[in-house]
Amino acid sequence: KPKSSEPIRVAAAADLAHAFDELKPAFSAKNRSEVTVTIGSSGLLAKQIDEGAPFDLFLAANTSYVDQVVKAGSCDGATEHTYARGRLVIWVKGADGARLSIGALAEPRFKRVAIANPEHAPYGAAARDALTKAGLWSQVSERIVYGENVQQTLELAKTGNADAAIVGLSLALAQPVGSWALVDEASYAPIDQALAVCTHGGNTAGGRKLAEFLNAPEGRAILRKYGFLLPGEAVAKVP
Amino acid sequence: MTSEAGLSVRVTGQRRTARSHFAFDVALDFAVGLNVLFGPSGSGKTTILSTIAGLLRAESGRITLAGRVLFEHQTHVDLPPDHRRVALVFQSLALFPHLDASQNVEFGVPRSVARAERLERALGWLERMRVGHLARRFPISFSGGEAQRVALARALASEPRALLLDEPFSALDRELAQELSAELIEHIASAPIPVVLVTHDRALAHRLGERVTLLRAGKVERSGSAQELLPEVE
Amino acid sequence: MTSEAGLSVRVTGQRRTARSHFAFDVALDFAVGLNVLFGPSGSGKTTILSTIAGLLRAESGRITLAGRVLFEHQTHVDLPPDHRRVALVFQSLALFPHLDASQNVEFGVPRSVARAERLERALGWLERMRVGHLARRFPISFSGGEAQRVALARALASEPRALLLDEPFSALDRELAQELSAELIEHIASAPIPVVLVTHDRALAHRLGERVTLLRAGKVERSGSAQELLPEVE
Amino acid sequence: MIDLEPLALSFEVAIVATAIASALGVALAGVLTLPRLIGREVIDSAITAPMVLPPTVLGYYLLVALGRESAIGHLFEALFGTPIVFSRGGAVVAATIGALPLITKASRAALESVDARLVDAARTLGASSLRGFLRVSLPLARRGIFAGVMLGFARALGDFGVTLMVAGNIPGRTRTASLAIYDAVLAGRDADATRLSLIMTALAIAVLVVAAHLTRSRSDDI
Amino acid sequence: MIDLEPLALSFEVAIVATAIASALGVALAGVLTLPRLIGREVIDSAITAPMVLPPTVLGYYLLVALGRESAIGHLFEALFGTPIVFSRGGAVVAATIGALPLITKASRAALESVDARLVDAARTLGASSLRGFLRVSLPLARRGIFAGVMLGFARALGDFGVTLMVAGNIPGRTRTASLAIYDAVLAGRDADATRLSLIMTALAIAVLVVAAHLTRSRSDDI
Ligand SMILES: Nc1ncnc2c1ncn2[C@@H]1O[C@H](COP(=O)(O)OP(=O)(O)OP(=O)(O)O)[C@@H](O)[C@H]1O
Ligand SMILES: Nc1ncnc2c1ncn2[C@@H]1O[C@H](COP(=O)(O)OP(=O)(O)OP(=O)(O)O)[C@@H](O)[C@H]1O
Ligand SMILES: [Mg+2]
Ligand SMILES: [Mg+2]
Repeated sequence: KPKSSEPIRVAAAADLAHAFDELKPAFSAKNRSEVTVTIGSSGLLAKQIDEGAPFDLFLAANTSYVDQVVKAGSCDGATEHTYARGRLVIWVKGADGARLSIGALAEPRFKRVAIANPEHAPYGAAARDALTKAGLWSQVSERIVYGENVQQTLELAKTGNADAAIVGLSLALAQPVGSWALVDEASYAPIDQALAVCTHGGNTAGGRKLAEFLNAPEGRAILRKYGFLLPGEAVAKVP
Repeated sequence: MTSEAGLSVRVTGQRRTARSHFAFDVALDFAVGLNVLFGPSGSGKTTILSTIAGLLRAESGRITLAGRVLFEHQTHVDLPPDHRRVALVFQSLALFPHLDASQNVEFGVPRSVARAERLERALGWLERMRVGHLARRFPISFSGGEAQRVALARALASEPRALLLDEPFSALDRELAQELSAELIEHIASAPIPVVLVTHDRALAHRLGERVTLLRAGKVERSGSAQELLPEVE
Repeated sequence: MTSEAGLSVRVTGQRRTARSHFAFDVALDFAVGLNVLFGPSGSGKTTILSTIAGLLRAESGRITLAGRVLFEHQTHVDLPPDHRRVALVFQSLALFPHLDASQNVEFGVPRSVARAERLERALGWLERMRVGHLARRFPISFSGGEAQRVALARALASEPRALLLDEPFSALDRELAQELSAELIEHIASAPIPVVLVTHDRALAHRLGERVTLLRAGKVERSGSAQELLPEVE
Repeated sequence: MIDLEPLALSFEVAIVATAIASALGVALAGVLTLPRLIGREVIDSAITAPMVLPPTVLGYYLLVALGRESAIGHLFEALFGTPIVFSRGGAVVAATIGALPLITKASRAALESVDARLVDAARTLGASSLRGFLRVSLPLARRGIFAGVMLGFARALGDFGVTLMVAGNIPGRTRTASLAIYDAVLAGRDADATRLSLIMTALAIAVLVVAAHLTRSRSDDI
Repeated sequence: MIDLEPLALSFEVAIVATAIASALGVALAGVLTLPRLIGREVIDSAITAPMVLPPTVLGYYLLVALGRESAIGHLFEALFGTPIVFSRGGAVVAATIGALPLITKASRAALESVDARLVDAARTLGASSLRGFLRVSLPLARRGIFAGVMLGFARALGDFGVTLMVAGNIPGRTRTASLAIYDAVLAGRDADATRLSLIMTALAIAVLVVAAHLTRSRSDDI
């Protein structure tokens, strides 16, 4: 029973933090409903949704966590779809990042390379894939330090304690400092991010509306601006 | 030979730590009025008072007070201290450091007494022990003799059915000791209960003790009048 | 009239809490040997001993021991207790509960004594105080008189230049008190230091005190021999 | 402008949780000093044990235990009509669990250090063992208990992981200052995070200092 | 098969951290009981204050303070040739910071509860104030101190957020059990997480119980 007074509660993956700064007001301007966002690790959010967390919309950083909550009956399988595809970058604190390739990470000047934990962070798994594909994994793995999510991973490099970080483009774009280079998209499995409308929140209808908004031109434009690839679009140039 | 209202103590027991052991085995009859318990250091005086008060458990025997059984090994009767109505002035005094003198004494006043009256009574007892002026002060600032008197007031205020005093005047000068023992005797006259007084002071024993028991190494050595038992007083 | 080796105390001071106030102003000269400090409960005996030991700070005046200045208000001299070499047997004894009797006494033995010898000495002092058998036991299991004797042993073991005893025999029977005071006198003979003994026991004062000082309300009332000052002993 | 709502919520939750944990912790500590208790150290350690788990994981287990599909969760929802998880109640539970071992262990140590003779004296004066506990042991153990309570309060105020899982990080409802600071970091609003951290720390110090002075002036009298 | 390396590392780090935090905390507590100290409560509260921050955020500030671009980090790297962050040393620092306030506050309360007359007695027997502290105050405060140390140990063992930031999560090097459990939960290896959590909890309880019995049997003698 959706109440119009209830805000639309969104659980969103960490790489969406910055995009939502813009998505929220854009959506609210059109729909006169309030949106509140809880940013977190998709894995933890999925577990909470399974336990009845009152979210109307779940935007994960991959597809499997959404599969999980749908299977558990906490979200509506009919609404599940990919809303964006994340892109991997190598980020360094200095200004010389634009020309970096993944191969460069083998150089000894990269004493510490930060990636998100590949065990559970989608960008981490992609980073490992890319390093493996480049034949560097065994060489570099000694120098890897794991962050729990992309944001923390970036923090390690931003504070100068890691010499490079492999993170999402969305994050790199939001940094006032540093420079980055895209990682070849053929070198890792696509980071498809799925969403689903969930049932334990008080405003399922609002969740649906927001999901639609993300798929509409205005929403897509914002996601694109923050570095995501969109379903049905070819690999585009980086803005 | 104990009167109906007296305190009869027939117990054995021991105190032990990993490194020591002390056994006692006594038969004592304390009649209403003053009874002096006399004995060298370490003979078990404090131990026996604690056993009567229920702070130490005897191993066998029986303790009765005015016909009421406080402890009986055979029938597994062992009243907790708060049900015995036996007040004990500790050798170490054991004043409550977080309560002022009047609160210390009030702690002893029976809960059956109306709240408003409790403080009255506490102050009354402090006055009788010549420490009325300490009412609002905390024990840390009491002199040795002052503390002793507050402890006495607290015990008396609890309206006990038996009163056990472990060297209650040891830190008092002679005049004061005499005044207070007079107060004590007056109190016993009005509320006839057995009072057991542990003391090393022969003069005091003579003055107070019609009945003296001599303890040695956890056993009763003799009992009788002060004249009989402690003749060699100066 | 103080001898070179004596303890001279000319101080004023006060103790106060939010709710009380006690002022003292005394001029005392304790010669080598036994000095008795006598006075009613609350007259300031403990206070003065604490001031001499450096546990309380006087407000004005001067304390010297064997010519050495322990405290002087004018020159801002105020030696900390551990530099005064004044041993104090507390009325409350203050035995260390976490140390056994021998360790308690050993604590007092000067650090200059070789480690191996310290225990020897401690045991020796316990023997002299008739509590050698308590050596390995902890204070919680001592009787009142036993604790008092361990505290005495501890003070004596510290080889003080002055010894302050606050009712050290109050929990002892007469025989024991006599034995121990004899030990004490023997000790003073071998190590000539001033000893200040606070007591309420007139008989003891008579036996021990060539020099008695009578304190009242924080002031010296009189001083002289026991015969002069305390004639009315039984 | 900085959003002060999470701060207010944090203090609200921490105060309630500290109150609950204090009552519970002191009672538990009292039980742990009972003379004939069996398994004393095991019980005590079991109360401390949750501290060794990563808070988010502890929170996850709690979420499952208190969740809407658990027995406790069902009971609670039946009684109060609203689930305990993802609510302020959940945040209070989380903070309480963080504070409890600190208060319990500190209180137990303080209670055990109280001179047994004073409790004995109370008993001979007619006090039941409960009265002896309340009127003698407790006030004499107050320093240690108070130290535990202050630690518990700080811990409750700072709880992150357990709150995150059990209460969720729901803006306006369960977003405590701790979560808001973390959020700011995640969103790259580093200045906000630092500002909120500083305010939080300063406020906590102020509260702790005032509390210490309030409790101390009482005992200075003595 | 479960990987026991993180467990061993956790205990190693926690033991070292507890030792450091105990020495530091007891010393700090001693300073906090000095009679003429100015700003006593402010210092005490400042030591407690880090508890109110979310651990990852506290860890972030520490990472900045100790990091390779900080003065401390430079100094450390110059001295030891290796940065302190992302090392076991970093994990020890993280765990120490978690344990410190617990030990300090519990110790201070216990030290303040020691009967001042006993310290006075020690002084008149020729003990310096330091010797009085070490030989009289400390042993008499042992229950409270020990409670603080045990809390500190549990806290050190369970540290997650600060360790994560300062030590990184490097398998075989700085991946403590706490991190490993968290990883397992997030990776959906719930059975692994539960197993490791149970082992961790059981071991912690065992250590706490044994430690309690060891310290208690000493004082039972008395
Ligand atoms: N907890 C205990 N464990 C072992 N022995 C103890 C314990 N308490 C006391 N004792 C011993 O029991 C004996 C009797 O002690 P008690 O305190 O009853 O003596 P007392 O007659 O009161 O002596 P005093 O006149 O010196 O106070 C003493 O030898 C004492 O050492
Ligand atoms: N800390 C304190 N603050 C205020 N007054 C105090 C303090 N300590 C003691 N007094 C008061 O100072 C006076 C002297 O105390 P002191 O302990 O020196 O007496 P005393 O001569 O040793 O007595 P007693 O023979 O009873 O031990 C007493 O009236 C006491 O109440
Ligand atoms: Mg006795
Ligand atoms: Mg005195």
